[in-house]
Amino acid sequence: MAKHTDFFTTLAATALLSAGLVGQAGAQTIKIGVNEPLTGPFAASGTYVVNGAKIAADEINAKGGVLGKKIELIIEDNKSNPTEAAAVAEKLITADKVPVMMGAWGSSLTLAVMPKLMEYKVPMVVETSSSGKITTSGNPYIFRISPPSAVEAAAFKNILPKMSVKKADFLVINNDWGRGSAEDFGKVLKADNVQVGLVETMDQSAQDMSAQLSKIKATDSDTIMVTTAVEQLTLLLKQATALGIKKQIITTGGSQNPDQLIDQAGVAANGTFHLTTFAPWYPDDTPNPAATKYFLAEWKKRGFNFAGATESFRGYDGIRTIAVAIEKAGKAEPEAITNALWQTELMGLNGKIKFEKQGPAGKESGQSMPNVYLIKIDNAKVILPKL
Amino acid sequence: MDARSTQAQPALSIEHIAVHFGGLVAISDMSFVVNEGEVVSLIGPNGAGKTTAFNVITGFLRPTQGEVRYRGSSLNNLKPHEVTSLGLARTFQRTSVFQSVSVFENVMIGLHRRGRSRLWDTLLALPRERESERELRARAAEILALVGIERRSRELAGSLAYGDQRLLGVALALAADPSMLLLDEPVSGMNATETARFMHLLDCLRGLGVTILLVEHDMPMVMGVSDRIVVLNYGRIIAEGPPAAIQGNPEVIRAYLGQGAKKRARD
Amino acid sequence: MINMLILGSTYALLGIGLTLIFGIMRVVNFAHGELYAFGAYFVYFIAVLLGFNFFLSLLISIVAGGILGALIEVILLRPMRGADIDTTMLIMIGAMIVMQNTEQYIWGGVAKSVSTPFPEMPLVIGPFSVSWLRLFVFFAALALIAAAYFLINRTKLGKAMRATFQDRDTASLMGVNIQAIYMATFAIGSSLAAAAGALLGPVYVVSPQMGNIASLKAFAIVILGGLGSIGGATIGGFILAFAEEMGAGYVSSGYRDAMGFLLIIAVLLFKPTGLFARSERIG
Amino acid sequence: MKRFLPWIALLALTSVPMWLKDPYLLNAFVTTGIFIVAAMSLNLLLGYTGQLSLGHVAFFGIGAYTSALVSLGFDVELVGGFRVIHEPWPVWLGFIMAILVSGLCGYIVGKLSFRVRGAYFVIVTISFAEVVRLVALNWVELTQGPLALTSIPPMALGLPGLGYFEFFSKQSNFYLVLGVVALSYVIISRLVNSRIGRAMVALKENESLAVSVGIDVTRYLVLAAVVSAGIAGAAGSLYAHYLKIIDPDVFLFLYTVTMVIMVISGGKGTLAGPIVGGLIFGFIPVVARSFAAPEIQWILYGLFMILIVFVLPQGIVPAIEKWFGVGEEPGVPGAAAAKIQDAR
Repeated sequence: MAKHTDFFTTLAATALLSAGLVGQAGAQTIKIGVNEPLTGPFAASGTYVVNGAKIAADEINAKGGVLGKKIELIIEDNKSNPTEAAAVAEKLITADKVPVMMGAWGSSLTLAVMPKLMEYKVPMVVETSSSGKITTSGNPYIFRISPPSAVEAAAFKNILPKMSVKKADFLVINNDWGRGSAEDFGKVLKADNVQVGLVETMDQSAQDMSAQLSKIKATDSDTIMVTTAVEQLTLLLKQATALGIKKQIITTGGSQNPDQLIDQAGVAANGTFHLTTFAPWYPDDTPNPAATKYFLAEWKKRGFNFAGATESFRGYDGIRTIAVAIEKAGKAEPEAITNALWQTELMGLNGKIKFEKQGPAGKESGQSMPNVYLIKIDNAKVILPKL
Repeated sequence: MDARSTQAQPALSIEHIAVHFGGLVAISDMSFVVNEGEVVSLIGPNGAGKTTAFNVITGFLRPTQGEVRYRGSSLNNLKPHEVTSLGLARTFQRTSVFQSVSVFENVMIGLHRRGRSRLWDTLLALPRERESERELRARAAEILALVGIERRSRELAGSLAYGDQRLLGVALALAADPSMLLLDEPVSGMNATETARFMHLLDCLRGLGVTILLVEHDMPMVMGVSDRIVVLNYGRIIAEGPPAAIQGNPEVIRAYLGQGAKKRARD
Repeated sequence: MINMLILGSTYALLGIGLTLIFGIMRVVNFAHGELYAFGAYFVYFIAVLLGFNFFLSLLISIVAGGILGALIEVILLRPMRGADIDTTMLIMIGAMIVMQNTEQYIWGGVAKSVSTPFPEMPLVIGPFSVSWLRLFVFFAALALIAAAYFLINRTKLGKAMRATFQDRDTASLMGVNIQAIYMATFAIGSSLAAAAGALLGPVYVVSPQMGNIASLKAFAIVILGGLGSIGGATIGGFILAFAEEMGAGYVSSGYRDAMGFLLIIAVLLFKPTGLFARSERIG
Repeated sequence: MKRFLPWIALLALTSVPMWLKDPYLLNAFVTTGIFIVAAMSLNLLLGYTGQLSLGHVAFFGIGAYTSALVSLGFDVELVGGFRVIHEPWPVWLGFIMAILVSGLCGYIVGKLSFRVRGAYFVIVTISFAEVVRLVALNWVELTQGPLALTSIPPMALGLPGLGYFEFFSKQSNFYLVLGVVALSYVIISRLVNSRIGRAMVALKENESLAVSVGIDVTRYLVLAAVVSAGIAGAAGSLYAHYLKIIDPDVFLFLYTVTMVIMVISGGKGTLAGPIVGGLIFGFIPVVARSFAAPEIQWILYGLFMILIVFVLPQGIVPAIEKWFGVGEEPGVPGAAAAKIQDAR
């Protein structure tokens, strides 16, 4: 597990002896803070990301590390809770003295960390969060490698004409991600003269979506656009089948995890389309086949289930991005790394990682534009439909 | 407290009260009067409706029909605390004190209505708050002295001897500054000495002009203190009159036959 | 509509367990949802990991739920007998936190799914279609509800339980072993929750978070039916399912889960003892 | 001696930022302090009137949202096309509004829900909190729903002639929170040591008897609910302006549980209880984080909760008082030993 600050040191600190004792002596390693949900509702995803990050760290260290030093991940659990996410950032920056961080999975978690970045001027690579606000609120320490829904929707614009969609209903998870997707994809659809029907939401913890699905079943639309995490998606596909829904289902968001769907939803997953940013089923078709193969082999070697790869690759890419930036900066200091991130360029598992400026002038955040793929599940197999 | 004035002026009047619980008739058409300064006892076998009558008078129960009036004003739609504000205070059969609070604090709670401080006085600690508290403390000490448990004032009410708890219950009722007291089996469970002490207290209260309505099973005591007795059986009044008349009333004797053994049990 | 009945039957199972525990023991059982999750995980464990027969696994997890319930009662609740309702409630909240995170520690946060011997294609009758598994769940839940009724109304244990519910002191005087009754009550309540979990686990997925929402729903059901009323809990389960479906269908799916709570507030304001409670004094 | 204890404690806490330079621990002090304020408000209801509200986080969250929205401004269309546009106000006004709006909600909830008691009351309050959470989640136009309210300005005080002071640094926030804790302490202590407090204790102990000495039960319950909700709203406002982002997660049930365990472990119905319990349960996660895996941290938290209730059902403060033989000051009885049956 994560390397934790020595128990007695912190105990001493909490016993209010002196803060001076907490400082870590000697910089034998370069620390990278990882702020992820390891308990609570997002625990599964957070754990996947952390596992991916560990693969990256081990790979980098095996090749000699960065700037001649090994990198060390300081992994902390933000308990799927914004207050904790902010506290964790505070701890990573001030107690562990990390010069750069990766986090914090969910958008509200990331948003809670952002004021801390401003306060301490420490950069953070955002690996999963999709809220538009993250890169548009004028925080120059944010570098995002995951696509916000607007980017995904823009990529979908090119695919859309090749599919037969006349009218679509939306069924999205009731959080920033789902609502953001419904909005951005809605715009794209309308621009292409596709009618948008119902926009239904489902609670994050909901297990039974039959009511929403029944409502959608009764409309004259031909397509359902779905945005949610894989667990809920599994249930949703099963329930849609049980209700006898024959409409075309397209999911967005890139963490649908088709393998888990095939495994758990069975025949219900057949014929569904998924927009994803990483296609591990066809390593040769990914932008960086060598890295993809290495990552997948390592993932398998560590005994993780293949299905987790579609979430965890973000952690892998995030840490690799940070490592490249540190190398470029020449020193493990926040300011140098922030500047270096702007120059960082590497081939990630889902395309080129290069940060473009977004948000108010003078304090722009970085946003990388990954590839987006459309895949289809056919007879329990993932295929890249040639459209 | 009121001086003892005109003898036969009615203080409390119960007019054709009936109480039904679903199909069960607890009280059917009950009427009687308690005059100012009088000590009246309400007796009857278990289940006769005595405590129900108490609950109706003090606003804990709404009567199905009929009216209760105190000094001319109807009590029918009043909440219990509003009834208390009119000067009627009661004690309870079983738990009659605030157990985990000190004896002194018990009486301070009882003095609630006499406090003059408002919310703002309290929050801003204005002089009126301190003045009011000082007055209440003095009054609490007086009341404890009156019922004779002033030496116990720092103890927890729950740790008092049973008899003292009953006395504290009366002190609590007195703290509400009543012109009329309703006592629900005040001496049940007391030994002879305690009962004697209690009867003395009742005499004192009567001397202060407090009207008293008593529910009690202890016949010698009832006969000793009452001016008049009202006898209930199966929810209706079967006899009414001075102690001597009640003692010889054949219907009363019949009602009590066979009930002797169970007399002490609660109803 | 069919879906509503199916949902309602499992809600009723959850509710009956909780209401039994509250009615007889006066314990507000916040760990109820965790017993539900336990049932689901147990089925996953023996049916998927150990490869037992699906139906046998269901039975075993119901029994296991009962045993776990009995243990909780003996370890956590028995020493606190006589404590007020807040105290035991806090203990159960503590137990809830411990159980939920133990599940996550053992099984990880990734949701598990349980495969069943039922065909995946639904049964189609005219315009309606329903999955075989859900149909099975519905009848199994009904059978369990019937069993609970039989237990409470027709057996000696049930009689003692009812006596304890009416008046603990009197029951104790009549020779009812209160300790044993409490343990049995908690065990039965727990096994009903575990049964609901075991039945729904294969329908949905099994995850450490599944208990949270189940606890809240169980409370809603019990309040609707009146605390301590078994018949009430049964009907309450169906009412909640109905309200949710209606709420999602006609108001807005975002407010689906609010329906149950609004219903609770409304019921308590207009009929504080619940819709079907025997007249029980509050206080 | 006992009279000076609060002052000594206040002095000791005032000195903390002078020697504690670790921002992480200071941050833990600030967030813990905010929850202590909320726990103190809960104690007024739970400890003094004996009503357990498990929906207390609703008032905390309403305070947070009110304060954030007042200082950020909003533009919503209500039913019937009626449009409400609100320009941003100074932050301290947001703080005041948070107290007022939460207090008002406390009044409404109190008026409606004090018809029921005990377990029923608990569940009504939980339901209320859930409904408020779902409204915050779904009324996207006002609250931005799950998209969260961001860029909430830090707390600021404008003093005429003296200029504008922003509570940005951790030190200043520490003193701000400490100030609110002290103020809440004074308000609650004056309240419970007065005739109002005695009325509350009376109705907790024995409602029928309280009524019979002329105490208007509903009035005092509602009063307690209003004050309690107002203080919880103040805590929520502090939270919003310190964290600078809020989303419907401020209504997490876990936050209520945190408040309740702070009160119970410290000693319900004692003034110092929520503070002592708050410091302990505020710092358990901090200590646990240093040596335990994430799930284990939670398991320890839960076990510690059970343990405290087992070993010290009355709470820490009453236990210490008993140990040192210090009596409670009049009017502040320790947690009730036994629940007393209704006299009817």
